[in-house]
Amino acid sequence: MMPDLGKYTFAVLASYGATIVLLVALVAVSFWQRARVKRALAEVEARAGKSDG
Amino acid sequence: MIALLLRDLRLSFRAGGGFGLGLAFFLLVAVLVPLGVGPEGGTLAKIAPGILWVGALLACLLSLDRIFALDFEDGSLDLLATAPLPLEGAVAVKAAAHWLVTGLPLTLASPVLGLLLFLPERGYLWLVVSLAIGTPALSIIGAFGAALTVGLKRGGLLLGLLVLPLYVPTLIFGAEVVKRGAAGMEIGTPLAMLAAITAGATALLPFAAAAALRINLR
Amino acid sequence: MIALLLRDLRLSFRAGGGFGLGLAFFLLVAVLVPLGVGPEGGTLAKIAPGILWVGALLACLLSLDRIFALDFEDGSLDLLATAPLPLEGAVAVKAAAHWLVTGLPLTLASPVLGLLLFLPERGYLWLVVSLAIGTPALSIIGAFGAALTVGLKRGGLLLGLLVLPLYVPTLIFGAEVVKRGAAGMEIGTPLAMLAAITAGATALLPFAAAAALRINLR
Amino acid sequence: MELVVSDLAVERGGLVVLAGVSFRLAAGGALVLRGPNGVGKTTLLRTLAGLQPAVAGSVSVPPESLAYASHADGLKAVLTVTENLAFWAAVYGTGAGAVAGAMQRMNLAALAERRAANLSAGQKRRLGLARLLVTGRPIWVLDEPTVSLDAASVELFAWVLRAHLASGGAALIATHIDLGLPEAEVLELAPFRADGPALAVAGGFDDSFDGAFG
Amino acid sequence: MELVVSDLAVERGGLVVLAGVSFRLAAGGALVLRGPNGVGKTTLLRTLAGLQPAVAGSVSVPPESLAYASHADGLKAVLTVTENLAFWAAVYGTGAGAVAGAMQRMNLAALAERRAANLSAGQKRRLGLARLLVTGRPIWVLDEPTVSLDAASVELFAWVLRAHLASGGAALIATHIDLGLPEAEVLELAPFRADGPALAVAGGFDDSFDGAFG
Amino acid sequence: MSIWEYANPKKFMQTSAWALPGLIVLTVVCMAVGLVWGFFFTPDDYKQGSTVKIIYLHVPAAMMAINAWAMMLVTSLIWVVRRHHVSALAAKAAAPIGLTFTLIALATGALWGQPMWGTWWAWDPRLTSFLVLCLFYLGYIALWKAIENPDTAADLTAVLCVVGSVFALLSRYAVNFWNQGLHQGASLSLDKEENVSDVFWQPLVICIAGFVLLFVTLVLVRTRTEIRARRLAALLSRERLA
Ligand code: HEM
Ligand SMILES: Nc1ncnc2c1ncn2[C@@H]1O[C@H](COP(=O)(O)OP(=O)(O)OP(=O)(O)O)[C@@H](O)[C@H]1O
Ligand SMILES: Nc1ncnc2c1ncn2[C@@H]1O[C@H](COP(=O)(O)OP(=O)(O)OP(=O)(O)O)[C@@H](O)[C@H]1O
Ligand SMILES: [Mg+2]
Ligand SMILES: [Mg+2]
Repeated sequence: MMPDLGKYTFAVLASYGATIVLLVALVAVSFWQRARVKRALAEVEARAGKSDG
Repeated sequence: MIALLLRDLRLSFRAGGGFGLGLAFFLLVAVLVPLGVGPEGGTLAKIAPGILWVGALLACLLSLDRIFALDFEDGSLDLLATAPLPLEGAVAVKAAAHWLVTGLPLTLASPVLGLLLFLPERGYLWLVVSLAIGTPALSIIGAFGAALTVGLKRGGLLLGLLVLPLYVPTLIFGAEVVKRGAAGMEIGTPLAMLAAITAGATALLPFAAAAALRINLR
Repeated sequence: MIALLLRDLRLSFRAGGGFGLGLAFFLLVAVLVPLGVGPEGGTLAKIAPGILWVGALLACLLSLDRIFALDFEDGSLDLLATAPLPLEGAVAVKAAAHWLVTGLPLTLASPVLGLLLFLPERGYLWLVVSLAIGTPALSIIGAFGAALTVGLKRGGLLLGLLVLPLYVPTLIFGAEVVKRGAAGMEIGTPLAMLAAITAGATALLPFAAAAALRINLR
Repeated sequence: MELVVSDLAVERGGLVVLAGVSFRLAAGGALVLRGPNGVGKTTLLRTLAGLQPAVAGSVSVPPESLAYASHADGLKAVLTVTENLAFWAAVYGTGAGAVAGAMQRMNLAALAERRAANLSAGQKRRLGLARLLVTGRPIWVLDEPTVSLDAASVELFAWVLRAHLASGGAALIATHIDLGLPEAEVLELAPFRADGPALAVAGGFDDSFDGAFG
Repeated sequence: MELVVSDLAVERGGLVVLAGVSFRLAAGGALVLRGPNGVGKTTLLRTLAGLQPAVAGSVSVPPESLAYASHADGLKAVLTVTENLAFWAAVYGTGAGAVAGAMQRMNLAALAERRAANLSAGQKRRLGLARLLVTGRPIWVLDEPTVSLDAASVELFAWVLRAHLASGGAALIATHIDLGLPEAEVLELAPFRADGPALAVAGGFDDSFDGAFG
Repeated sequence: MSIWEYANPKKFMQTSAWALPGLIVLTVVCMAVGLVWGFFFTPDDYKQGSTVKIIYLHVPAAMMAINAWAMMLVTSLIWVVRRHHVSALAAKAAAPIGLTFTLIALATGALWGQPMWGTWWAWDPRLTSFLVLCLFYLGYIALWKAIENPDTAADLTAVLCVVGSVFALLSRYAVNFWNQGLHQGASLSLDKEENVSDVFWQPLVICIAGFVLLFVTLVLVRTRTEIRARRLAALLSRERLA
């Protein structure tokens, strides 16, 4: 399954590892922020809606 | 005391980034020097310990005048001086806050910058160690300089002029540790001296700085 | 306009030394680097052009935040913006005042510092020429950065982060001129580029800086 | 030479604080703006001075006729009283005669060579007001001009102001203190306060997608 | 708990500005310092607060009993109202209850989460005064506390001050404005003004070689 | 119908909500296929050995790092000229993505350099200018963070972006004065003859597409978050007033 990377195993694996860590972190942060803001907004909109009507 | 520490930390986070910026400046020095000096690896490796220490020093310096100047301008320093808090303690705490937002992140990031300057491999450990031991001295000495110049607008350059000579011993011993470390030589003596400077400065300078502050507030 | 220039010059003389301090800082960098790097003449000669230019740049940077910050804090910037004076002109004049108290004395003093760093003889002329042509760009670019960060307390480090990347081309061309000059090579192209940057920055950046100021005052 | 403000709305921190403000200030007139702390007096004056854009409405004022004095005096601590004034005189092109006259009128002659840093709070304020005189501008826009002034100085200021009005000037003054100017009109700002959700920056981005979230 | 000042002389910029000032402020009392601009009120208060040494005379005050409020409010623009107060409460060891109480009493509750930078001049001042409440100190030393306050806020402040006096506190206040505190004593400082060259800092460096030049 | 309609936040929210699910699926598929193909099913290069596999990360990341800045420049200009809030927020949303791509390009480049050139880092023109780009991203993000008023921040960062772009180009030109550098020249050109062989090329193209899609998707998601955050701030301050 795992391809034989020869003497460059570290370089290749580290590259893929670093990339994936960074990308996952970016995606996670983006979606976490999205969820947080969405939730807070929903709360406030609900409050505003109640006080208006 | 803890309240003051927390306040100072919070202030530096709120106003333009705290951690990030001291670091960014250090990074910039490490980037600019090769840009100016040129790309040859051999030369860079030779000057790396010195440049990294000079960079750390300048990064500290650039944020020094904020230790007291902002508090002085908006009147909080007057209020702090009349508060039930020994001014010596306040100075020490403010220096500590300064170290936490400049010296510490700088120490942690230094290996990456060592990379940019082709620091020899054996040097990394000693770079980190020397910065960890030496940067507190930079903050406390800087706090003293900041206390001396607090009344003056545009004190920035004057502060630099006053403080940099005081930084010389720290710089020399710090850079020496890294240089010897990188060359695989014995590092005991400079390291001991560095530690002694930090210990001495931390023990004595808060008093001098508090005295200077009192005079400046008068 | 002339009144503004005179005022700014007078302010920097009164408040902590003007000329003297930019220079002193430059001097300190030139002294600290050999202390950090070690005393070998060969290495120092090689890095001299780069270090001198980096030193000039940092000396500029350290005094940048004063270009507008003080005026902002005490309310004179509001008053200047409502005065019958194009803000673009005010920016240009303030940058010029900054150059007169930092860039110019630094240029004049640079040969002495070249000596400290063992700059090869042929390099002195080009060191002075490149600084004379390049430092105005540093002041005007710096004024732009200062205008961006004027509203922010503790803007010092942020300013550094914003401005230093903008300084990169000036630094590279400037140091290149000195390096080539010292090596007896042809210096036409980098010198022309340096001049072009200064000319371009002087022509365009005051507008960007004035726009940034207006936004910050809003 | 007339300042006409019609249906003006001004904003601070992304929120409209005052709306529907209209008034007219003619040569020789003085208008005192009153209102509780935080109602938006400073914001209104800054908008008139052109430091920030209006949200709605219009301000019509002859070009180069306004002189604005804010909460802060804009003094340079290291310059002397004379130097501070001379700078503004040069900027406004009014010359050295104006400086001497202004110092005389604001009772600053004795302090002429004193650095601004060494003035007391009230003396600083007097110097800030003297700056208005050297601008030579007809319409003064003043934000709490008499803060820290003692009774004698307030009177002096009222007297200077009257002379300015008599010579065809006009003044718009935000203040909490009685200035001793019975002839001035008073505009109470509290009724123009724009609160309630309906008025968050009108037509601004923040409102342009009401309902976008279902 | 008494502040006793006897025969005090204070200097500013190397010159004695006031001399022979004596008064006594007991618990429950308020003393208003009056005097024209530049007479030396700020200098006197700073001396009492221990920020500068007296030239002559003595100040006797119980330790840790003074709270000083200067012209400047000492607010941190980037901290919120609550954070600003909480910091001083922590420094004076009075705790979070004091913060809430002070905000309530100075009518700041609605602004609790606002950054100090976004307050109007009068709101800032109210916050500066709220700081006094969180110090828990009995003797207040106030330099023009009501600058920029509107009428309602001045009244609020007078009311808070009265409560403070009633609870055994004391207050020393320099002001040009009527505070609406008829029960306060008034000390006019003008008679203590020390002018004339004879009074250049007595015993100071400048005097120690009088006559050295024949 | 003009393209500016999408500058209306309502329209933007609707359209992006409609497009996002498909985009997310497409992105995941493209990235997965490209990376798996690149990592598991390509041969080693005769010269570079297995390190060629790094190309599938390095090249797309480097390309997108530059393109992200270009996109920020365009949206900043739109904000300055036409004052469409969505475009300002899109620029803000794109910056951290661009920064991440820059970091990926730097990291993979460094890891690739160690076996190929015998050093993690060289002051090669292309590498250097990338480092400068990284600094621009940091400064841009720091400026957004430092300013409280969102419109002020949008204006100032837009000015910075425009001026910064000019200087970034200048530095790119300036560093060429040192030497030609160690770094590869362009190897992807439309001229088929000059291209690396198909075995490397095909997965690379898919990876590039994946990175482009990832960028677009993330920009949309983050812009939506920014719009909501603006709305949230407006509602909160209204509540405070009322
Ligand atoms: C930290 C180090 C490095 C950085 C910052 C860097 C940066 C870049 C950049 C900016 C590009 C251009 C992408 C584009 O727009 O086409 C690129 C492409 C490329 N890099 Fe690197 N690189 C680094 C190290 C390396 C190393 C060590 C190698 C291999 C030995 C390498 C091989 C390549 C190749 C083959 C391309 C594609 C060239 C093309 O098609 O244009 N890079 N890199
Ligand atoms: N960022 C912000 N968000 C919300 N409100 C703000 C912001 N900044 C300022 N404000 C509010 O705007 C209002 C107007 O302030 P302004 O300084 O114009 O008041 P003012 O009438 O001059 O008051 P004063 O008499 O105290 O000087 C104040 O209520 C202030 O709290
Ligand atoms: N360096 C100096 N040299 C000479 N006189 C000075 C110097 N610094 C300050 N003074 C003077 O000292 C006096 C006392 O100032 P102080 O600030 O105490 O006055 P104040 O009573 O608080 O006035 P205000 O009501 O205006 O606040 C002022 O007349 C001031 O001009
Ligand atoms: Mg106001
Ligand atoms: Mg006073």
